[in-house]
Amino acid sequence: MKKLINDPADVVAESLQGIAAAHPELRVDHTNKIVYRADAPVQNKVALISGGGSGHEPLHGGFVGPGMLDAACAGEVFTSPTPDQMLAATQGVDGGLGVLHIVKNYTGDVMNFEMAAELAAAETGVEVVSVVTDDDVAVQDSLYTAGRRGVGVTVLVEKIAGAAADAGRDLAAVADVARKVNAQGRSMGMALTSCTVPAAGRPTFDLPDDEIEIGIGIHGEPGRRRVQAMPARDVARELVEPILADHDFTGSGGVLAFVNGMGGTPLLEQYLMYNEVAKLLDAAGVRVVRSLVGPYITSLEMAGCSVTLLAMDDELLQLWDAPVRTPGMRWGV
Amino acid sequence: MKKLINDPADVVAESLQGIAAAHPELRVDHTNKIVYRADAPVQNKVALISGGGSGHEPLHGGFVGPGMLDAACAGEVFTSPTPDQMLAATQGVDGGLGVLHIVKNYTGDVMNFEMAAELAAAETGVEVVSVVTDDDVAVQDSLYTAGRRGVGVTVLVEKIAGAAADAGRDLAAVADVARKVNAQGRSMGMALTSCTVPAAGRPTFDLPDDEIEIGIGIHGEPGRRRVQAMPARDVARELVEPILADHDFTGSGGVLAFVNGMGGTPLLEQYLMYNEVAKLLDAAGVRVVRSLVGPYITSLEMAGCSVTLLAMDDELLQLWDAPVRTPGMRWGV
Amino acid sequence: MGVGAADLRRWVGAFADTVVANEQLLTSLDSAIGDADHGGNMARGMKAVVAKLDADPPATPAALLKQVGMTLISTVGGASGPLYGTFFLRMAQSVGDADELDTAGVGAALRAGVAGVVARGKAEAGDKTMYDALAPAVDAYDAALGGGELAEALRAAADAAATGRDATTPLQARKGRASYLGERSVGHQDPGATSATFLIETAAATLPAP
Amino acid sequence: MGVGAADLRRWVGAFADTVVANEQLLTSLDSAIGDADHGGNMARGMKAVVAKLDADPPATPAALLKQVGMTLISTVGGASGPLYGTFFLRMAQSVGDADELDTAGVGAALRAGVAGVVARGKAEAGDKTMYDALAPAVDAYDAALGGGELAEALRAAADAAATGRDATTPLQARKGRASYLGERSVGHQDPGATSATFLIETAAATLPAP
Ligand SMILES: Nc1ncnc2c1ncn2[C@@H]1O[C@H](COP(=O)(O)OP(=O)(O)O)[C@@H](O)[C@H]1O
Ligand SMILES: Nc1ncnc2c1ncn2[C@@H]1O[C@H](COP(=O)(O)OP(=O)(O)O)[C@@H](O)[C@H]1O
Ligand SMILES: [Mg+2]
Ligand SMILES: [Mg+2]
Ligand SMILES: [Mg+2]
Ligand SMILES: [Mg+2]
Repeated sequence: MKKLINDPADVVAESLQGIAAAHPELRVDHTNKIVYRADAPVQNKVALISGGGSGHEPLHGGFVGPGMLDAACAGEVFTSPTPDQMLAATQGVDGGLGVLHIVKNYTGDVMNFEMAAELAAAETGVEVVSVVTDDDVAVQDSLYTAGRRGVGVTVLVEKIAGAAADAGRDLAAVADVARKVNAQGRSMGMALTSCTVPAAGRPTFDLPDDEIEIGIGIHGEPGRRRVQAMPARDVARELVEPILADHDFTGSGGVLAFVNGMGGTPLLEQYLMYNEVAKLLDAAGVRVVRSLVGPYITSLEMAGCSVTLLAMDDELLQLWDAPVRTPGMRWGV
Repeated sequence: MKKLINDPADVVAESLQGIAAAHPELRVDHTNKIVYRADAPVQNKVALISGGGSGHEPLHGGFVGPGMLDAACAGEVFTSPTPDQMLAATQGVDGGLGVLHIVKNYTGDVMNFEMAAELAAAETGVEVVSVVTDDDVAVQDSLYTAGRRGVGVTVLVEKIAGAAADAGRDLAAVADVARKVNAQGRSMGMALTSCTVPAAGRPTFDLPDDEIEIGIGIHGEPGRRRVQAMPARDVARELVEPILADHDFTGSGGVLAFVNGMGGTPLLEQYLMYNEVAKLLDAAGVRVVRSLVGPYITSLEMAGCSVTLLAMDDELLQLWDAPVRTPGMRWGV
Repeated sequence: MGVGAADLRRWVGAFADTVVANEQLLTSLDSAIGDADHGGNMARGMKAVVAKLDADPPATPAALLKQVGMTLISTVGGASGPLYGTFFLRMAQSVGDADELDTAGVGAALRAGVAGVVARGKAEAGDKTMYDALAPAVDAYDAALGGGELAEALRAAADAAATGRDATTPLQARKGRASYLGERSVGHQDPGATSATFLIETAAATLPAP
Repeated sequence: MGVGAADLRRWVGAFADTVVANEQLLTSLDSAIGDADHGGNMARGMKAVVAKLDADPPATPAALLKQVGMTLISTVGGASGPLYGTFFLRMAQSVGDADELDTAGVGAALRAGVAGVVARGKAEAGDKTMYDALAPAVDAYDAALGGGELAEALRAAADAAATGRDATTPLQARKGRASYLGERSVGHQDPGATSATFLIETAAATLPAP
């Protein structure tokens, strides 16, 4: 394992020190590993927090700022943060109108955020509503499983719900739009290579030089299927078809098409993939009204990509286009 | 070699198709492989073009837009574009006040841009001034060599000269500020892994699991020295010390500190590196007034990073902070 | 002579040592069907637990078990943090203000702990989780209790946990991260069932008066 | 019987074939001390040249050489595009409107081409570039010219190019991308000197009347 780190145990703490040093517009609580916007708590605005294991950067710390998150809790690499962190963040961002917890659907994240919400209810007066993202069509959904993973749509939920909060909506309404984005969004990912968790010291899985994993998540977990390497146009089909089979995206509002790099794939290839995805959507009668291409929710240095589609309407378009000012996503300000 | 591509020969063309599909605010000339801002030529503004081999994305195509480049020419992977492309771009962006060519100092880039400028002078009425960036302290500079490579500072030149053009300065003045940025900027890079040129099909160099390359450029070329892998704090020293030895950055204007990911290194590690760099600068009495962390000038999927310092003053600060609206760098609009 | 705070401290210490010694094993099991962090998670948590107990040694079983649970919840994260944390918190509730636990009391506390795991994680038998080691362990404990001996009951529990752990290998996961793998989760031993077996095995090795 | 457009066409075709057949070799030489694209660059350019010449066959030596030079300039990029492009453009200028070149004419054209490479690239002997193959080649050509035979002169030129190419191996590069490597460029054969040797070798094989 070769990485730009010192001791594997210090990776998250030292990276947060770098964020603090590079971003005067953010404030970092190093004890609790929380990235706040510097002016938190913002009064009279619903506050949004998220958090999860580290290694997905810019998600979530890079999405803290006006128009998006008020704070993000950083766990160890690929390990959900703890309830203490989430509780501290909840108290630190509440501006009187309550706090939305944006939780990716992983057992650990869900349980830790649940405990944080219980503690918030028991120990503070802060109103908390949680929204769980579960957009990964690679995973079979059933009452008897852990359900689908939260992946790419989380980025879109954070942006759009952040805009709704900025627009003055109340906590229930902000949660509603977050749930709507999750309900109308679907994702599917693939990997060319594994990533290496610093503390583990070697790749999570071994992938021969002529094979790829289809249906991966964002934690270096193996995918649903291992198949022969294939051209980008076939990879695009492997990702887009299950998404289109799972949800109708031909509505008149069109879609936001999001091609996400997993961390180790060059932007050159991400745009090439976007080209393939756009062609498939066109052929399927899906109209693209907004697009996003880049490494927004990553899995350390994993090579690969994911595709997320979100069915849009006027409300979502307006919230998507609203100003946002974070290290990882910025426009309009 | 596993990549998200179809035929290696089509990588650049297909990636440009993706850029065109994803960015309505850009216009792509697919024949000449040129990315233009959609409203080019902008009248009564000095125009800026750059270009170079592909594989460094977002540089240069991702830096086309208001406040930065008017157009970018894409060569094959790691291969300078041709004079035809540069001439077409020059004519396509000229708004009557002439065109600045921003050229990274590589024999190929310099010769091709030179020929383009000769053609522009011979065949068109467009006034062209070229500025060559050569900020890489890893390379010995001498009259009898090809001189230093242009690396990280190119990003800063494009941003700052773009702002100067937006502010209404004339061609000579825009070229002056571009040269000033280059003169006051220094960079140094390192690699943990090689990249793989798609047409070559295998890594440009082999690096054992316990060795790293110090003093690399952005084309997968081997570095000046191969050394044992070392902690991030020592890597930071290897990069910062030669920069500080080469130029005085202790001036009262402070510096812009730029930690750049080479393409395959997670953002988590880039911020960790930034933390190490910031500590070294602090210890050396160098004051950081602006910072930039992220993959801005990459080398395909190479893991590694580079550090660029730019000595700032009020003029450069103001131009740096001016609005910019490109896919790869955006603020203020 | 029942089980007091010092005995529980010995147990927790032994569990911490075992987890730390087996960090690589747990992580590599988690690499196969998860995200390669279970060893790190448990080692980080149990080191913190030991440090906390050393810094501020609780006097009663309940205080000690609560301290362990709280520390795990606030230092582990992931799925195992809340699950193991809840396990110890529910044990703490179960023992009340007793200074010593008799064999039945230990059994009740373990059963309460396992109920906490279920309350938190909703796992059922055969889901391929730590529950598949823990549930047979408490059943075997209770079944062996007729004999009256703590050592015997814990030995039966540890054996049952190990058997339950081994039985996770052919299962297809329905809970936790391994469930994302669908059929590909078959053929791998569950990491949480493995650490849970260490938990019961170290109890068997340390709780009976030495 | 001098060298006409058809002979030059044969030369360019043979050079294209050799470059395409040796694309991997040129790229792997460029991997060691450059950026792994010299094979791709030359193959792309020479394929475009052949396609162009086939689509629109020039009638005169000058037209043909100019066509080759222009196509290389507009399709290769990198360092080799302008350098090889200029080489052929300067050859075209040198031959003027002659329909056939005699042995001296060929020599003058080659020398003009090499002068173009120097004008564009400023390389000097020993810089470890294509110039280190080309310069000895034209010198050897002129020296052999006393004999009067084109075949003989070109054979001498090709041998000198190969010797010059081989002599680049121990050199430390002072021009082009390899110069960034400093001492680490020592011990590797220059890719451009290698392709330039193909250029002269294919001339020797094709230009003398068959
Ligand atoms: N719902 C659940 N109920 C009981 N145990 C579970 C549940 N989900 C996961 N686990 C256990 O947690 C273990 C994984 O823990 P760990 O790797 O530390 O957390 P994470 O899955 O968040 O990375 C699994 O091997 C499994 O035994
Ligand atoms: N200034 C120069 N003069 C002559 N030849 C040069 C010069 N610079 C580079 N070359 C030649 O170009 C070759 C590399 O060509 P190529 O790989 O196609 O371009 P690039 O270096 O831009 O990637 C080198 O091996 C060398 O022979
Ligand atoms: Mg985890
Ligand atoms: Mg090149
Ligand atoms: Mg895990
Ligand atoms: Mg090259």
